[in-house]
Parts: sequence; C-alpha cells; structure tokens
Amino acid sequence: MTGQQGPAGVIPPRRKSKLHVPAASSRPGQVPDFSQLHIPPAGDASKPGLDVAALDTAALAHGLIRVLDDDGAATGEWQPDLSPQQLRDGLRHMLHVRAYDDRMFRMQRQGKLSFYMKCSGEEAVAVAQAMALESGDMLFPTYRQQGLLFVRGRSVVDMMCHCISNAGDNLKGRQMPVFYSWKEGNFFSISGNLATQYSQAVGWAMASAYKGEDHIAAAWVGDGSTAEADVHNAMLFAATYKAPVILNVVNNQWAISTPQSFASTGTTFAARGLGFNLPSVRVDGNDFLAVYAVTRWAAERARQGFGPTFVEHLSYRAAGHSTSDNPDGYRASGEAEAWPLGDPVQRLKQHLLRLGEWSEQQHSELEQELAAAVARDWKEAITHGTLEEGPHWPVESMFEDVFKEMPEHLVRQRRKVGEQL
Amino acid sequence: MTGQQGPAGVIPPRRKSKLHVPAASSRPGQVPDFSQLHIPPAGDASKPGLDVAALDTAALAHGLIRVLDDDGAATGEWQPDLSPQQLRDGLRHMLHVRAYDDRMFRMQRQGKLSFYMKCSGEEAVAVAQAMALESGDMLFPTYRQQGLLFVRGRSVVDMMCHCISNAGDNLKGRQMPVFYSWKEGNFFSISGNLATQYSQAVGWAMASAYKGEDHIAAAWVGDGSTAEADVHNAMLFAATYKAPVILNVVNNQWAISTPQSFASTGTTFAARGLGFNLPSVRVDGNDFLAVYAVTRWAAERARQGFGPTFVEHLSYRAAGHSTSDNPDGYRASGEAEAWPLGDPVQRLKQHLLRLGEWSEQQHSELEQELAAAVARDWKEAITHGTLEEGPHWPVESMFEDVFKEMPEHLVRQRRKVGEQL
Amino acid sequence: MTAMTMVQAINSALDCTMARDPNVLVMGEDVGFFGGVFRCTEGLYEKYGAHRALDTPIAEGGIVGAAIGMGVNGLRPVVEMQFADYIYPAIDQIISELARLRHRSGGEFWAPVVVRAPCGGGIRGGQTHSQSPEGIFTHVCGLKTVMPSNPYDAKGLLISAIEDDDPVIFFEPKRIYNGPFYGHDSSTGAVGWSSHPAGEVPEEHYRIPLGKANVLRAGSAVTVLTYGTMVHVAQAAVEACGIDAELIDLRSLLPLDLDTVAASVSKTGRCVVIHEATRTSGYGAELIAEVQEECFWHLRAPIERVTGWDTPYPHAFEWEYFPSQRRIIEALERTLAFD
Amino acid sequence: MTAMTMVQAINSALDCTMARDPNVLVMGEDVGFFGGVFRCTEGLYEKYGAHRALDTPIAEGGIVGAAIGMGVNGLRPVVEMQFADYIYPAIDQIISELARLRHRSGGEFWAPVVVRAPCGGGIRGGQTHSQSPEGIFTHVCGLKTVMPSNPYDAKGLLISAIEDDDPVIFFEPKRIYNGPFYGHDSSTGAVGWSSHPAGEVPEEHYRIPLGKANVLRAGSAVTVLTYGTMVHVAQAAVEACGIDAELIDLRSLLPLDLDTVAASVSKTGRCVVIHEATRTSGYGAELIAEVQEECFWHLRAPIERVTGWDTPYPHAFEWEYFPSQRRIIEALERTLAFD
Ligand SMILES: Cc1ncc(C[n+]2csc(CCOP(=O)(O)OP(=O)(O)O)c2C)c(N)n1
Ligand SMILES: Cc1ncc(C[n+]2csc(CCOP(=O)(O)OP(=O)(O)O)c2C)c(N)n1
Ligand SMILES: [Mg+2]
Ligand SMILES: [Mg+2]
Repeated sequence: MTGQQGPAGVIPPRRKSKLHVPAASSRPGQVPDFSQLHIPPAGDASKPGLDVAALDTAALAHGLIRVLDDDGAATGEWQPDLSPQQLRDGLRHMLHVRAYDDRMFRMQRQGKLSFYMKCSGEEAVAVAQAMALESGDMLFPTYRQQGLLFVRGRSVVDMMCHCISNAGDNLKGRQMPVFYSWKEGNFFSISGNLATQYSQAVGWAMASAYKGEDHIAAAWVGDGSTAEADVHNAMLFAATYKAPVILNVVNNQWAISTPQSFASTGTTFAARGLGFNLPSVRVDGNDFLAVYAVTRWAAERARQGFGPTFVEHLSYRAAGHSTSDNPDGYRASGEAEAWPLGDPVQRLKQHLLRLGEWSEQQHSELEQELAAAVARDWKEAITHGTLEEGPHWPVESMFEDVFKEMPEHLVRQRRKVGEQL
Repeated sequence: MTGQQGPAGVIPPRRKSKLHVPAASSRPGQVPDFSQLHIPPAGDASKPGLDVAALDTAALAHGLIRVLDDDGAATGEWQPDLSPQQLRDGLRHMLHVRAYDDRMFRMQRQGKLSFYMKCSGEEAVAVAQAMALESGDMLFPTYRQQGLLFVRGRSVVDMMCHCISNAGDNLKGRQMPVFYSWKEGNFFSISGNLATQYSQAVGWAMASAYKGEDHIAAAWVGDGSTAEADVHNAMLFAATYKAPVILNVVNNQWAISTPQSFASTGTTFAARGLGFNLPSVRVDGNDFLAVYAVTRWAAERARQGFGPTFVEHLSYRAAGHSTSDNPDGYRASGEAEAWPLGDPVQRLKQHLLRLGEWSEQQHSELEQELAAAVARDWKEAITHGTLEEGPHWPVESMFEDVFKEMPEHLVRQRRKVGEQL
Repeated sequence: MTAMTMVQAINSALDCTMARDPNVLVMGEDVGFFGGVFRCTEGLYEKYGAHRALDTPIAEGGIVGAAIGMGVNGLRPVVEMQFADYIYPAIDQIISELARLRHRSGGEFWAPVVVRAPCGGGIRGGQTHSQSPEGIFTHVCGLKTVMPSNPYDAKGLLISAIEDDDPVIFFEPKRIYNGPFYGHDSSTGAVGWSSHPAGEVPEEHYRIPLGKANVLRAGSAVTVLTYGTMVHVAQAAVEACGIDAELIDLRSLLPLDLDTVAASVSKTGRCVVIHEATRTSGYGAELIAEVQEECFWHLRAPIERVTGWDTPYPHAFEWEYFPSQRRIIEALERTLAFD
Repeated sequence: MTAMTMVQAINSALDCTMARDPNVLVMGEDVGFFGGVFRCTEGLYEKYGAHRALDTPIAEGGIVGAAIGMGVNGLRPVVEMQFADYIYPAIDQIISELARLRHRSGGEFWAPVVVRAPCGGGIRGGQTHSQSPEGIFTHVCGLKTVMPSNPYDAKGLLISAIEDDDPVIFFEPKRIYNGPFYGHDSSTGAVGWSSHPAGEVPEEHYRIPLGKANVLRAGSAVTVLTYGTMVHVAQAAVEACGIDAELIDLRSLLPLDLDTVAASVSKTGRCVVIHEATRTSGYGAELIAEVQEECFWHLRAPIERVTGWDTPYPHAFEWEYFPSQRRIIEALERTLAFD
C-alpha cells in the first residue's frame, strides 16, 4: 500500500496513501513461499556461558539455534544431554498431545465441546520445555501449551472434564475449554485475556527471589500477543529486577488471520529482548533437542542468579486458530506443508530412528496406544457429565470463589437462583 | 540488595532476599560520580544515510552523537548547517525559556501559580528540535518541552494566562499550569497522564501518510515514562506502519525521585528502539548542534518515506521535578554540577564566542532584556486575571466542550451552578 | 429495503460512511484481510484497500491511542475491539484521553473515534467473551455510549456515531448478530432477522439520532427499560405473561432519553430495569437513580433490577446467569403485586 | 494513642503489617527511597530494605501485573498508585485478572493485593490529580472497595485490607491526608487531625472490619450517605443548618453495609447521597438503587444526589465543582420540604 509521492510542488490530483501496511507470508490462492526466511544450518550457533551479557547474545537473537539437522542428526554446541529414554518420553508426550488434540477437536465438531484449540506443529515447545524445567518451577502458559500438562502428569480425564465443564471439572464449569488451571502441578490458571500472565510470571519470579528461593517461573506468549502492553511490562520488570524467569514467545507465524508481520516489526521477536538488556535467543521451535537445550540453559541462568532470558521459538501453527475459524480463508492452504522447519514429531522420530532407538513399528504402535488411551479417557470423562446434559457443579456454586467468604449481596443473589431451581 | 545464596543444601536460617533492586546515580550525602557514564569524544559518531537499516544504527544507539567538543568547537559528520544568526536565535530561545521558568517558579513560590515545572538544563532539546522541524509538523510534547512554544512564537502572555487559569487562558481554566495546548502552533494538548501522547503522535503520523501528506509528527517522553505501555504501543505501531514520526526520549536521569536505572534496564534507551527495528540514535541532549542535526536527519527520513526514528537525548534535570519536591531529599545536592555534559546554554554560548559571533556583553544584555520582557509579560498577564482573584472564565463554561453540543443532563447541571452564583 | 442481519447492517453502515467520506477507516484485530471474526468488516478490504480496512497489532491500547492521533489529524477511525472483554487495555486511552481531549484543550482538539465492541453472553464464551461493560463508560464524561438491539437501529445508530464529532462507544450484542433471541427458555420461538421487521434495512445512508429511545410497545401497567439483547427477551416475556407493559429500548445510554423514560414511568407508576451486565453499580443503578428522582411521586412500587449476577460469566451456567424470561416475568409480577 | 494525620496512620498501618509479616511489601512509583510523593511510605525503606519498600518503573499495569504474580507466590503486596487518576493503565490487570483469578481458577489461585490510590480533589490538581473513580471498581465483582475518612479508620481498614485474602482497592482522599476539611466555604472552621477525635490513633495493630459502616451522627430527619472527604463537608453542613440528619460514613463501598443503611433510611424516610465523583453512573446511583428497593415504603421524598458535575475536574473552578456545604444543605432542605 505504499504510494509514490508526486514530484515536488505538484499536488497529486487524488490522495494516494503512503501508509505502509505489512504483508502476509501468503494469502489464499498464492503459492506459499518461505524462501525469504533465513534458516542457518543446524549446529552453527555457539553456546555462551550462563553469565552472558545481553549484547553478546545479539547473534543468537537474530540467528537461530538448531541442533537437529535435516537428516535427524544432532550437532553443535547446543546438543543437550538427553538419554534415549528421555527422547522416547518426549516423543510419547508429543504424540499424546496430538492424539488428545485430535480427539477433542472431533468431539467439538460433534457438539460435545463448545470450543477447542489445537497446538498441531508446536508440540515440541511445551513438551521439551516442561521436561527441561523442575517440578517446583511455576508455569504461566497460554492456551497452546497443553503439552506442559502432559509432561507434568495431569490426568487426561481431568483435562477433559474441564473442557466439558462437567461435575468433575476442577474449574467448576466456569471457564471455556482449554483454559486449564492446575495448582498442584504448578500450572497457572490460563487467562482468556492475551498476555496478562506474562507480567504475573515476572512478579511470581520476583517473589521467589524476594523469599530467597530457587524456584523459577516460565511464561509463554504468542507472536501476535507480543504486541500487548503486558509483554512490555514483563520484559521491563524482568530486566529491572533481574527476575528468575524464562520469557518465551511462540512465534507460530499467525495470530488468528493476522500474520506475524503485524507484531515482529520486520525483525526477530528475540531482538526485542535485547532492547531491554535481556539475554535473548531464537530457537528452532520444531527441534525438540534445541528447545530442550535452550530451556535448560535459561533455567540454569535463572537459578544461578543471572536473571531472565528471552526466548523466541520459531514454529508454525499447522491447524486453524481454534474451532471457530477456517485458515483457508486467510492463508494459502498448503502453507503448513511449505514450512521449512518441518514437523516436530517427525523430526524427533527421525532422530530416534537414526540413533537406532526407535522403529516405525514402535511408532505406529505408540500412536495406536495413545489414540486408544485418549478414547478411553473420553469415555471416562463423560461419565462425570457432559456439557449439555450435565451433571455439572451445582448452579449455586457460581457464587463461590468470587470472594473467599461470600458477602451478603452474593448470598442474596444465590438464594434467588436457588429459588428458581 | 542482592543477597548471597547459602552453600548447596544448606537452608539459610533466615530468608535473605535475592531480589535485585537498581541503584541510583547518587543519594543524599554521597559524592556525585558519573565516571561510569561513557562519554565518547565529540565528532566520533558517523552519520548514516537516510535509508539506514535499524541494525546499522546499533553503534549510534549504544554510543552518543556529539558535535560540540569541550572547547566549544563543532566537529564531525553530524555538524549541522546553521548560520550564526540561527545559532544566536537558538541561544535567545533557550535564555528566554530560562528567564520564563525562573519567573514562573518564583511566582509559584509567591502563591500566584498552583504549580510549576522547569526544564533547567534541558533547554537545548526542545529549542533545537523545534528549530529543526517545519511549522506544519505536529508536536506531541510532555510538560518539559516549553521550549517548543518559544520557537514557534507562542505569546508568552498567553502562556502565563494559561498558567494562572485567568480569563485569558485558552484552556478556559481547566488545566493545571504547564499543560499547554496551542492548536494554531500545531502543539498538541499536553496530558497529565504520562506517555499517552506517544501513541497518539504515531496515529497522527499514520493519518498524514494515509492522506498522502508530507507533515510529520514528533513526540517526547521522559526516561521514567518510557516504562509506560503507551511507549511500547507507539514504537510497535510506528515500526509496523513505518509512520513518519520522530519518537524522542528525554533522558534527564530522574523521574521525580526515581533514577533512570528503573527504566533503562542497564542499557541505553535508544537501544530499546533497535528491538522494534527502528533506526535509533543517542544524542548529547545538552549539545544544541547535535540535537539540531539529529532532528533534521530524522525529519528528513520521515518526510522522504523512510519511516520513524527513535532518539534518546542524554541530558540532566538540573532543577527539582516540579514545585512540589525538593531534590535534595533523594539525590546528592551537587549532582547537577557533576553532570559531565555541562549546561546547554553555556555550551552554545561558548561555541558562539569561539566563532566570534557573540560576546559576554551581548550575552548579559540579552539575559537582562529577556528578564525584563518576561517581567513585562507577567504584568500584562495578570491584567487578564489572577488564579485566586480572577477574573476567570465564567464558571458555567466548565460544562462546555465536554461534548461538542451540550446534552440535556449537562444543561441541567449548568443551570444548577448558575442558580448558585 | 433488504433483509439484513445485524452483522450485515453494521457492515452496510461502515460501507456507506466509507464510500461517502475518505477519512473514515476501520481498524482493529483481524478486521482487514479477514473481515473480522464476526464478519462485520467483510469486503471492506477488497473495496477500500488495506489502509482503510486496517489490520492492527493485538494491542488494544495502541489501537485506540493511534486512532486518537488519527482523529486529531482529520480522520474518523472506527475501531473494533474484538470482544468488549478486551477493551480494558485501551481504557486509559479512552477515559484519560479520548473522552477528555476536547474539554482539556479548551475545544482546540478532539478525536471523532468510534469504538465498536461485541458484548454480552449467550454464545458459550465464558467469562472473557461475554461481558457487558457499558456501565463503566457511562460514568465517564465526554463519551457517548450506545447499544442497538436490531439491524435497523444498528445501521442508523452506527452511521450517526461515525458522523458524530464526539467519541462514541458502540456496543454490539453479539448474541443477536445473526438472529434475534428470546432467552433460553423460549429459544424455539426465535425467528431470523430476515422475518423480523427490524431486519428490513435500507441499503442507503440514514441516521438514527443518538440520545433517542424507542418505545417498542405502549403499555399502561409498568415501564420496562432495557437495551441490547435483553430487549428481545423482555419483549418475549411481556408477550408471554400478558402484562400490559410499556417497553422502552433505550438504544443510547448516554445521552439518555430521560424525557421518554420519565414520561413513561410517570404514566405507569412502575418500572423494571433489565440488563445483562452485573448488577452492582451497573447502568441499571443510574436508571433507577434518575427515575426515582424524576418520577418519585408517581411510583407505586420499588423499581426492580433484573440483571446478570455479580459473578464472572460462567461457561456452564450461561442460562442461569442470563436474565431469563422467567426472571423478568417474576419481577414484573412482583412490581404489579404492590398496591 | 498518638495524634496522627491520615498519612501517618497509613504509614503506621504499613509499618505494623510489615513488622508482623515478612510477606508484606509496599511497591510503587517513588515509594521506596523517597517515601512516596505524599509521604505515606516514609521510613519503610530504611526499616525494611529496598526489596520491601520497592521502587518501581512508571508502569501501573506492570506494577499490578507483577503484584498479582507476587500474591500468587505467597506475598501480600501493597501497591501504591501515585494518583487514582493513573490507575487506568492497570485496570485490565485489576478487572480481568486480580478480581477474577480466584473464581476462574475454581479457588486454586488468588492474589491478596491491595491497591492504594490517593483520590479526590481539593488540592488544585486539575483533572488528572483529582479524580474519584471508585464507582468503576464497585461494578467489578471480586474486588472490595474501601475509602476511609479519617486517620483512625484509615489505619484499621488498611490493616484489614492487607490481611484480607481478597483484593482490595483502597482509596485515600488526599484532601484530608494532612487535616480534615469542611468544604471551601468554611475552610476557616478547619481543625487539624491533632485536635480531631479520629486523629487519635493507637500505635499498635488493630483492625476495622471491611463492610461495616459508621454512624457518625444519629438523627431522625434524613439519612446522609457519604464517604471520604465528603464525610467532613457533610458533617459541617449538617451542623451549620441544624437539620437532625443521621450521618453515615460508609467506609466500605463493597461490601456495602446495607443493613445499617436500610435501617437508617427506614427510620428517617429520607436520604441524600453525597460523593465527589461525577454523577452519572457514580456509586451514588447504586446506593439509590438499593435504598429505594429496600426502603421504598418508608421513603417520603426522592433520594437526592449531591456529587461532582459530569465534567472533568477543572483547575480554576475547584470549589464550584466540589460538592459544597451549601449544595448539601440545599439538598437536605429540598428533601425535607416534601410531605
Ligand atoms: C486482550 C485480548 N485481545 C484479543 C483477544 C482475541 N484473541 C484471542 S487469540 C488471538 C490471537 C493470538 O495470536 P498469537 O499471540 O500469535 O497466539 P496463537 O494463537 O498463534 O498461539 C486473539 C486476537 C484476546 N483473547 N485477548
Ligand atoms: C500515568 C502516570 N503515572 C504517574 C504519573 C505521576 N508522575 C508525574 S511526572 C512523573 C515522573 C516522570 O519522569 P520522566 O518521565 O523521567 O520525566 P521528567 O519529569 O524527568 O521530565 C510521575 C511518576 C503521571 N503523571 N501519569
Ligand atoms: Mg501466533
Ligand atoms: Mg526524567
């Protein structure tokens, strides 16, 4: 939309806008093309010491940390110390998430859920990060890090009960599907308001430092949500107080229909961290090993008192934003396949195969096992009630937890509801 | 306040905070010391082309653009093209601002104003920038850029009438002193809410581009106020739409009692611009020539369609924050004198003397002339009314301009006020 | 006249004003290429270009801040908040700046910005896709606050809002975007906008003045004051119970058409106020305060409020939360029982 | 007992709670080394250290966001907004997060954050240092909203607020920080807190429960409902005109002590509501809505509101804007004239 200015002194006959409006990676009907995206070879990035200064991470913030190469081999300084069993666990968790997403999406299509959001193509981020953190570390996720719950061992039945707001929902029917909360697992209540959890995570980490404790916090935000003011606040407070926190941006290229170009200002998201004097790195978010390694490093930095790290995960949202949209309306339909960093499950599988620690048969057996498990879990979940038929929590329970103790005016309102039932 | 962690495994008997809290440049009783502040020599910084990429301004954002050296000689690529007469005009404006501040401060102490804010030590920023911009460019200032008004030719009597809310106040008695507004001079209404004007300036510039016009916008914010979310929003929108705007940060080291270290995250403010892919520079804000040169360059960039520029002005707030505080309560009393970049008036005077275009006698005559002019203006201003005695605007006028046309409920309220008078 | 849904009517209002005035633009999250998550800006990108159907970063405060600057520079930005629940990050720019600019600058500067926001529940949106925060904005001097209840009004009011030189907060009850709604209990009674009289909308430009209420049904027994989705639920309730209520769709909350309201309550002597928003300090309180002051000597029963409960909007209990026909009928009956 | 100003009483409340509980900290702009622009946190930095009297960046949204995270992690942050007028950048964190966290997480998470904010006019602060936005917060379920009118209450209420496990918005009328105030007309009648009975404050820890009003003066002719600075203006007005008013200092707006309010109005049959905040949709509207519902059959005159006008707070016309003794007396007389 950038117009041309007329020759000096000549007033153009009609207004011509000079306003620049960013472009999308693709729009329907176009041929998807990510050739502009510079992808450095795996193993290239150097790994700095834990006490690295922000300025010295500039190359990492503008570059890309990759461990797995195109053949599935691990290479370079960032190779993490992960046993084959840990790798297989990671693969299992990712496949479990995928099986879960798949089932829940279909259940939504059948009217059993009011809404659902998949994380297809981004499973490595949450799964590898959760595995790299300690159980006492506090997680402040968005709605697209369900992988964290799988690693931390949240009961899938409980997750499902939440999603259908039944009598077994630990959120008592109050939240839309996928806005999980799990105190026991140190998994913070997901907000419907984008990015608000980011500065809260920093505050949590500040409190940890205030109390002299070693627990750290980790927070996630999407590419589009980096535009929210809370992200600015979080980065500023994290840097000011050197809070022990990992601030993650999951750049999956899209924010509903809006391309990342409306938030990235034409540079990397990691670069934004440098401006706040935060050591900042950009990692191949579809590379399980790289994500794990970066997270371990950042967590170690935080735990040893070197403060926050800002991490951009370069990934791709392979599915629609949610069950409410069809991505074919705003991007070329083959874009996911054209994504140059591949699929995180396939890449970890390839690595394990290459290591001789996995087989195609094991893989398909695992997929079947997980699909069956998720189907079983679903059957169990609906024994606690369904969204439309119930049983739900008692209606009057909606007046609880507004305050710790119910004030008079809510008691009166609850009574009125009771009378109606 | 950074505590030490006990040896591994040993739980310290009492909590010891590990929270890092930034330090101040000085606190009362300390010896002011700016030796940690790296001041590169004048003339060192290179001047890039108008189409420079943000990344290529990194050295300028972390460095400091200086033109006037310690002897008052102009040097280096950034030397602006200013005639001796323009330099004398600049000096006059700065001295005029100083005379005005001085008078108004004293009048406040005598109870004639409810409040006042000086810009002592920072006069070069507003004066040089206003001289470098075109009259059709729109200014979105804070309360510390009164210099813009002097350059644009605002009547000093009118400014005073505003400050005492009398019948001649163009703001009809509605605003506290110094929250000027001057539509005719393209000087936007100053808000009491910090930083809100920053994103508005970007919107104004976007509209200019939208309409295909060549006017640009300039906005100012203090070091402390960079922490506000509006600054993030402004930078993001400016970068996203390549708005023709100059975003200035006046880093005068203090935000009331809070040092710049609570906003800077330990790096330069200009560095923050790089994270948004904005060409960003840091300039010696007490160097009239450097500020002028940087502003011309940034304005030219914007006018030619190269988008926004982010500019940090390194300066020092020599006076208190406002008439409401005494800086001796929170910083060493000699800090202003220890500021390594000197006083902007003295430095421009020295330059002019060196050029042989100015004399000590001219200088002291000018100071006397301006003091007398300001005294005369004050006398005239109070003929339009004083704060406590009036005349003011009619009381009922407070109901005007809430809406363009007064709705019924305000008509009724105005009537009630009328009845009471 | 064409049958239009509320979405189509809003789209038509935007189209009409954009066609007439090159300074009108729409901006917001997903409003450009995609045409908005509720489709209100569909087709405007193709017709008017990317700079007039302007996609924005997800920064509500930045959107309104930029819109104010645009407004000061001669444009008429129509901002979409994707959900009213997400208006809070923009509230400082709205309250401290947009609302006060004209006054604080002695009339020198103003910004004719319209903030559109889909509000209200009934779509299983849970607590962050269901809120009705209109009450807050009516407390802010310098803002006009509007909420239409049907396609015809939506178009006429939105055109007035865009052409108004004052800022307008324009709430769109999303439950009735695509069809009227009569409350859970009787959702079977629903007809589409295509067969609803107020679904007949002229294609061309027309205005409905801000500040004028609409007496939907004349009656003598009790006055019902409401707006938005609740207009339909109230109407259905009144029909169901056969009470001769005078039903007033306020349309504009500020300025309020107090004359119409007071005339009605003076006549009926009874009043029930209905809104979806939480009860305490909701706009209903203001209505009651005004009505009791204006009509005190006519009142024959306390004024009742039927509102959302003072809890967040619960996903599972949407219909127990939503003011139902039944709750309305009970309130009407209680009100009539006095005397 | 010691004579304390309201500033000293607030300081003492902070000191008492910080001394007892290492998880209590104060945070905000200029609250640390400097001790706050109004001096409410003076001495805490020296006594408790920089991390417990925590200076912050000028980012109200960030301050509250961080405080929520701290609260979730076991601390009790007492946040200072430098002026209530600057609370809006934090309102999304307050409304969408702080207020709703306990509910939305099924009771799993909560943050016991207190947000202190100096409010109100009378110090020539113009429109951005004079606002009284309490009404907005009373519309938000999940928040408690408090405004003390004297040193004794300020200390006891603030301690309760800090020890409460729910979030509390604590407004401090800055006009009476350093002395009571009886309205412009009779400012000569002012005595300092040192000679005011409520200026006698215990040094030690004590609580005043949230949700309990204080009947300052028993009376039979009319009930006056007010809070904050206006308590004193109302009291002076009542004394000046000799009307036998029952004067109730609400102290806590939410929860509201409706029992005390309703008992009084049922007795007097008349009611005047007074606040500094702008009129339309202010908290006075809610009071009227409740009172007319609870006490309808006792009411012998319309309930009047005496409030700030629906304009921004004007620098030059502070006293014409401020509800004066005269306006209050006129309202009382009007209310009594009926019958
Ligand atoms: C404050 C706020 N504004 C707008 C929305 C509506 N919304 C929900 S998700 C979304 C897009 C987020 O994109 P991104 O941050 O990239 O995350 P992704 O969905 O890609 O994981 C938007 C605009 C919201 N939930 N909250
Ligand atoms: C939103 C908001 N928060 C707080 C304040 C109170 N306040 C006024 S000036 C100021 C300090 C600003 O410092 P800085 O930005 O460095 O500007 P300077 O005064 O040094 O020019 C503060 C905190 C305000 N006016 N607005
Ligand atoms: Mg995304
Ligand atoms: Mg400063």
